Amino acid sequence: MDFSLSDEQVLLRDSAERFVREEYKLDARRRLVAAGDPISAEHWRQYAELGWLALPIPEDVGGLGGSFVDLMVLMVALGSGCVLEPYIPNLVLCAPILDRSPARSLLGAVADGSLRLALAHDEAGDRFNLAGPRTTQATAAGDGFLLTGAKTLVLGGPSADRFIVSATITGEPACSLFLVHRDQVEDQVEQALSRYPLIDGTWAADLSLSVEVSADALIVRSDRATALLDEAIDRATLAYLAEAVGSMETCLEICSAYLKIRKQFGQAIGKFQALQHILAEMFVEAQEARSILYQALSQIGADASLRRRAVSAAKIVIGQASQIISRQGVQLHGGYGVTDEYPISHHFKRLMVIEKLFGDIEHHTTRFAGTAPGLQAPDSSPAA
Amino acid sequence: MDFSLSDEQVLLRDSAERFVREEYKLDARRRLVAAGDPISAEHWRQYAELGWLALPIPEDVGGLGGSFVDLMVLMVALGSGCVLEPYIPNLVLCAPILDRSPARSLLGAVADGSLRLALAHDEAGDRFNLAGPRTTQATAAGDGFLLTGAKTLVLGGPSADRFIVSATITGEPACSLFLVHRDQVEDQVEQALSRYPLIDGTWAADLSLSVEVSADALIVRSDRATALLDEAIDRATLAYLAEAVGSMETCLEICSAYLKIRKQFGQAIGKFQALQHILAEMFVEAQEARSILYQALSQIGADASLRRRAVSAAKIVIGQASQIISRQGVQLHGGYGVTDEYPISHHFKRLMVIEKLFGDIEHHTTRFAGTAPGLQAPDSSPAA
Amino acid sequence: MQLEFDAFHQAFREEIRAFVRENLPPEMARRQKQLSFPGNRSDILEWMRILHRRRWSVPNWPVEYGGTNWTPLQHFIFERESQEADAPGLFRGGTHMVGPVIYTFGSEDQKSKFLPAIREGRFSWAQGFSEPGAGSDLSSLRTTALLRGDRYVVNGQKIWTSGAHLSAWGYFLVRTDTDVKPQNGVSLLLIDLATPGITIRQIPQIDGDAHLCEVFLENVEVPAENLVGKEGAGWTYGKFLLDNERTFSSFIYWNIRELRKAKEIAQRETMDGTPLAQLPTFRARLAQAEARVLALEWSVLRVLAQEARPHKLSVIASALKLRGSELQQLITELQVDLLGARSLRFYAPSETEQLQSPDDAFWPDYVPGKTGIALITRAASIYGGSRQVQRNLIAKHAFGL
Amino acid sequence: MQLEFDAFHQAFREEIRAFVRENLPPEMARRQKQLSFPGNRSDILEWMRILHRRRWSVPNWPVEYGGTNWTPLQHFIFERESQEADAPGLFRGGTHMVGPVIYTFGSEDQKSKFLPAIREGRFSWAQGFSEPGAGSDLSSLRTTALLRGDRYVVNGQKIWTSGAHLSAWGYFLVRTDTDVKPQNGVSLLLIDLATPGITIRQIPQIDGDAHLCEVFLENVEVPAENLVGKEGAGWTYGKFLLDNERTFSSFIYWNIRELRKAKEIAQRETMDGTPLAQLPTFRARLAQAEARVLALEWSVLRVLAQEARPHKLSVIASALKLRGSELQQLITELQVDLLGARSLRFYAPSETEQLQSPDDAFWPDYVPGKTGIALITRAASIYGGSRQVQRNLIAKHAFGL
Repeated sequence: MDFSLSDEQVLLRDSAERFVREEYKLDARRRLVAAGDPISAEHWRQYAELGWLALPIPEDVGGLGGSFVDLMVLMVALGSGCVLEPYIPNLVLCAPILDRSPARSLLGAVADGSLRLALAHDEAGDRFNLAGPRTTQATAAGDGFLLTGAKTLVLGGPSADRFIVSATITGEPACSLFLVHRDQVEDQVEQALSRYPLIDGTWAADLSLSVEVSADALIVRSDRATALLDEAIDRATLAYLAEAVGSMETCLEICSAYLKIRKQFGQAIGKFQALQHILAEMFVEAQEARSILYQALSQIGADASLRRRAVSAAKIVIGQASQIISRQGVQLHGGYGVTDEYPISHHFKRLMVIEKLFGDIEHHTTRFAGTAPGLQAPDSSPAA
Repeated sequence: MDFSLSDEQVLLRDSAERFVREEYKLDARRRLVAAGDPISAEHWRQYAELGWLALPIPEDVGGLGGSFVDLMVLMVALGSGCVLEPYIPNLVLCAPILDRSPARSLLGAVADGSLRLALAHDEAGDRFNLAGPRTTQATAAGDGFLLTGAKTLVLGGPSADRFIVSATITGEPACSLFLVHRDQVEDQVEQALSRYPLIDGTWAADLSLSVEVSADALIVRSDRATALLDEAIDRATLAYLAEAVGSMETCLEICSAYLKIRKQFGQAIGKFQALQHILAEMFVEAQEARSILYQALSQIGADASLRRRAVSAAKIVIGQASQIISRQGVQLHGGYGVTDEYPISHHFKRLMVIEKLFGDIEHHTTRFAGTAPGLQAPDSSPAA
Repeated sequence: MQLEFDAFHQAFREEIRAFVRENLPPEMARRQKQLSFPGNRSDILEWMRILHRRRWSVPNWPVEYGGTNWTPLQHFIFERESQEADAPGLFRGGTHMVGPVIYTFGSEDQKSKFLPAIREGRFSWAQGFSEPGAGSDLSSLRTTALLRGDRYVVNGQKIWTSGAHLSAWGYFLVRTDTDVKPQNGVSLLLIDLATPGITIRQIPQIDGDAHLCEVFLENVEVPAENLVGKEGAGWTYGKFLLDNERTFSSFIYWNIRELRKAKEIAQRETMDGTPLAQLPTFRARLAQAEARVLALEWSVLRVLAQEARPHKLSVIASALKLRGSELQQLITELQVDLLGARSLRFYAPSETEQLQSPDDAFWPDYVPGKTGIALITRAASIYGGSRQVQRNLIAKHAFGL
Repeated sequence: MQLEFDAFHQAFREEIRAFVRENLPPEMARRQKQLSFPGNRSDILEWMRILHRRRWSVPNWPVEYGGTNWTPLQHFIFERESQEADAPGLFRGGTHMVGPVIYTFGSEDQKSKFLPAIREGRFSWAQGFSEPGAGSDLSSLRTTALLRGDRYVVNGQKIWTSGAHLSAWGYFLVRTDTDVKPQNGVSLLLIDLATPGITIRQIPQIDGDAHLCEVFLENVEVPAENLVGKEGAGWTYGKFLLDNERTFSSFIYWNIRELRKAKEIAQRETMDGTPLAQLPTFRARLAQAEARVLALEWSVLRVLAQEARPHKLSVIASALKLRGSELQQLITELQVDLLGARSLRFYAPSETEQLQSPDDAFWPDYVPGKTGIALITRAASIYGGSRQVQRNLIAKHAFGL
């Protein structure tokens, strides 16, 4: 086993850390959020220039063919800045689906930053059960389909040019995936796209669909769509968890620095043993978070059941670590912790978003238990 | 509302505190446990002399007709000494059942200490579901019944003269209660009574039953037995919880004193803020424990559903407080905490026993949820 | 022992219920339910006016100043029933903080000038105690007020002054004598916030709101008659004011109400068609929260009924604050967890207040407001003596450590 | 990055599995499973003899002294597979504590006298470090050893000397020079526990066992050749010895094995006929424990694979100790909770070891032993640097606080 980074990975990490230093100082981040723009075009251009948009895309369609470990290195570094760009919705959630579809030639445009994607999959009543049947319908219409339904929490939706929409073709047991132009969506219904910020300053949208699309909009048929979605969502989940690890490690630095600077009762508050012990516990949590991330990375290419188990374990451990670190991080800051003017509150909200996206601790505990050896239905083997 | 004790209750408390001071110093308690005797006859005699055995028994059969609050006052005080005598199994679990049976005239002998009782109710597979059907059978035999089955965790069983045995009369939907002489049990099967200590030094027994009893051994028929048992067990549970409150408050005193005496790195360890904060949290837990005890006391005479709800709430809060106080209490003592030679380990085990008897936190959480407003099956009223 | 409300208090409870039922405007209750914290100032002022008509707007005051002479349990019942019905609450800065100081220590002029205004809900008060660099350590106050003729000239900076931007007046702890020990030399001044030299900056918060303020005071001239009581006794008045209600910091009424809302969400939100209230894990969390809230309620009752205790009342107050703030956080986290990913949408405070549809497929009326409250509730274990400070106090005063 | 075991290590795992399968006596495994901690001394010595035949009894030693030259991951695999199969483990006092000190710093005589005995599992060693009044504070050692001719005369008292009553020899930290700074003047002595003047008292424990001992030394004469290395360097050797295995305090193998047992109980115990493993609340607790154990396992692997880290290894060791002991407690609490009221019966250690029936209606074989382990595991966050000491160390060495 070897946990060291390759030279290329070190360069990648350094470039991302430099980006965060230069573009994501607290004031800059606050200005970006206040601007109310669902994406910074300038930043997206930099993502493209730095090769990050090409990173996970196959070489034959204009990408760099990076590994998932490469992606993790990037996400940990970007997590330290709580970046706002919809990198994961585009590159981890959508790109791999496109890659295994007739539309994969579009990936070149994704890699150069000229095309942005979003996955429109969540529906009302899902509560994390993203593998359930879709109420959005695809009915035959002319040579193509009429898509009707409503989608919510479309991450990166407000800045997407095209949507990958999941919908059930009449008579089929599972959903299929359709590639739909944003214009098509917006042209056909008033306020078809309703956008809103999330608490961390990133953006999502609800889609109200009543769209006629041509036959070639169908990019993944129901026989493959659910497994493909499942994999894409697991990989996106893990990428977010890598961000969370970067964010948490940064929280430790922020808090440690604050404890040394802030004075009360005539001394640096870092002299108080009770606060030292809180920081020490946060350290343990952060260490365990990175460890379980590696564990999940080791299984991300494995069979679906092993992959699901590994990602759920990471979601549990990192979710619990996030809660402890972000809550105690605010507590260590006293009143300043609940202002927007100190970075800890930004990490707090980013970590809360990651904790809940694609299944919370509760959801993944249930999923993990379902695959844990020794928690299956009873057998007749002797125990203890 | 008024939480003050009457003059009589103050006397009762003082007498119990004196008993604990005189009879339950740590060394004395350790000697009692080491002696391996399921009861101290001398102590039981004192219980009788002090009027404690008469306390909850009605006046017309030789008791003092004390209230449940009186009982609570006694139990809190005895809890501070982790007393070993089977007071609750006799006086709170069994006496009230006898009181509502044709055998209530025996209560005089209970009150004067000459007769001891134990409830033989638990069976294999119960896991706290004490209202479930009994596998112990009562079949007609001659003028009476033949009782066959096996009972476990009969509290105070090794020192009991008679057992109240629950058993299902053939063809009846619920269990009935039989009063059985110890001799009858022991005469009919080899090793019918298997006795063992619990971790806190109190005693229990398993019974292997194959006993013929006369018709008048049937003291409570199935139409009343389950409700009567349910009430007796709730009241016994609450009496144990009162003991737990006394024990926890004593833990605070023990720990506070230890933190002042024990020195490390050149100063009393009570100077360390981290340890101060642990003790402060224990204080909060102990306060909440006593509060929920009062809450349950206010409902102990109420309808079954209110009573059950109140007792379960107390079991949850006091159970969680017990865990925190006993675990942190040991932690504050360092290595000495896990020896038998410091009182904290005795409280630790007593609190653990109380936490698990008659349903653990998990069990009572389920029971409490079943009665909580707003957790019932969905209705159509508008929410939030 | 008497462990139940007597007939008098039971009748009183019915009286309060009937009053609230008949007088609380439904729209006001709806807004308050959505906001959780008394966010809408005009609702609070209006509700105080309604209460004032019944002479209940300052129930904690002596009868001579328009109060009620209620027993502690009557206050308990009034607060509990009001919050149960989603009434907006009182402007406690006036009714529970500065008001009692004024009628206890203030001059007759101050009484006649300020008490009616508080009683009738004419405006709200801001509290100028904390300063930057002195969060939990009030003895290091640096804002000065130097007497120049018949006016104090005030210079300095206050922070965490909640609602200063919407308040007409503030009560400020200031240093009037810099030559004595830090805890002496502090006085309590009433300051008209419209006085020249005062600048108020709203601090942007984690929840997107900005009601916590910084107040900058630059050569602010305050008439000497606005000094409360004696110069140098401000520390005493400040403690009197903060100590005035030992049980408030338990947030018991708030916790009861927010737990009810959590259960309502659990009935509305489903997983695979089953209400979350029926899922064992959420049921267990809700039930355990309820048991703990019940314990806290009885802890409050013990204080109100003046149970004889071996510990100082301040120690009990610290314990109530610790558990109360812990439960505030636990319950709002539970609300957010019940909402799942829906909790992630940001709602500005102004959006939260708007009427939402109970039937919206994605964003029904119980969604907006919850996450913002959960975020700002992180402060519950910080303000008014942080969790760490409360633990220090218990260790010191309960155990002599 | 290479996040999987390579072919070499996978093959090694098979080799270990096969060896254990073929050589571990079933009765020994059964006893060990019931005991959880290596309680049966003759089983450990016998197992060491079995391992010695394969040259695996001191795998961590250099080949020249009978060790193996394994990679860190091979050690990991060896430990994990051995515990997975309920093998009794090694006498670590000899193999991992004093052994490495002797072959690194000891004389040739000491090496030839002691190393073979350790390697062949001839007896166990006791550790005489802690003293009453110096729990987490080793610098205040007061046991003295004064050189008189060719013998040290030792006087003092040690505490928490696990298994002293069953051990033939002990390694003791003693003060050989009282005139220098406390951390100097300390030496490491090997002492035959049969020497006159030694009294051993077993301390009765919370679990009914008594393997923790007090050792009283009164004019105990120890040959000067039993001094390890140099006089006054005992502190260095002591730290060397305790630092020898950074990952051991995670108890990772133990945690994995005990969690497996918890799951087995959850399959056997039922509620209303349903195995507890199928109840959502227990499932969730078991699953979350498993996820955390998995994280800890990877934390250990990161150390073994020598990942470059910004922090000192001692800081990582503290973190492993904290989480490892927390999980020991969490998992044993879970076992006890699964057993319900059955956990309350007291089993003396001697009863625990006896064969129990798997089919006993009340007391099947998985009951005895569990509660005793849960009780004594409260010490996991105390010995070897308490939870509080570990947190102090992290604050200091990771953050400079």
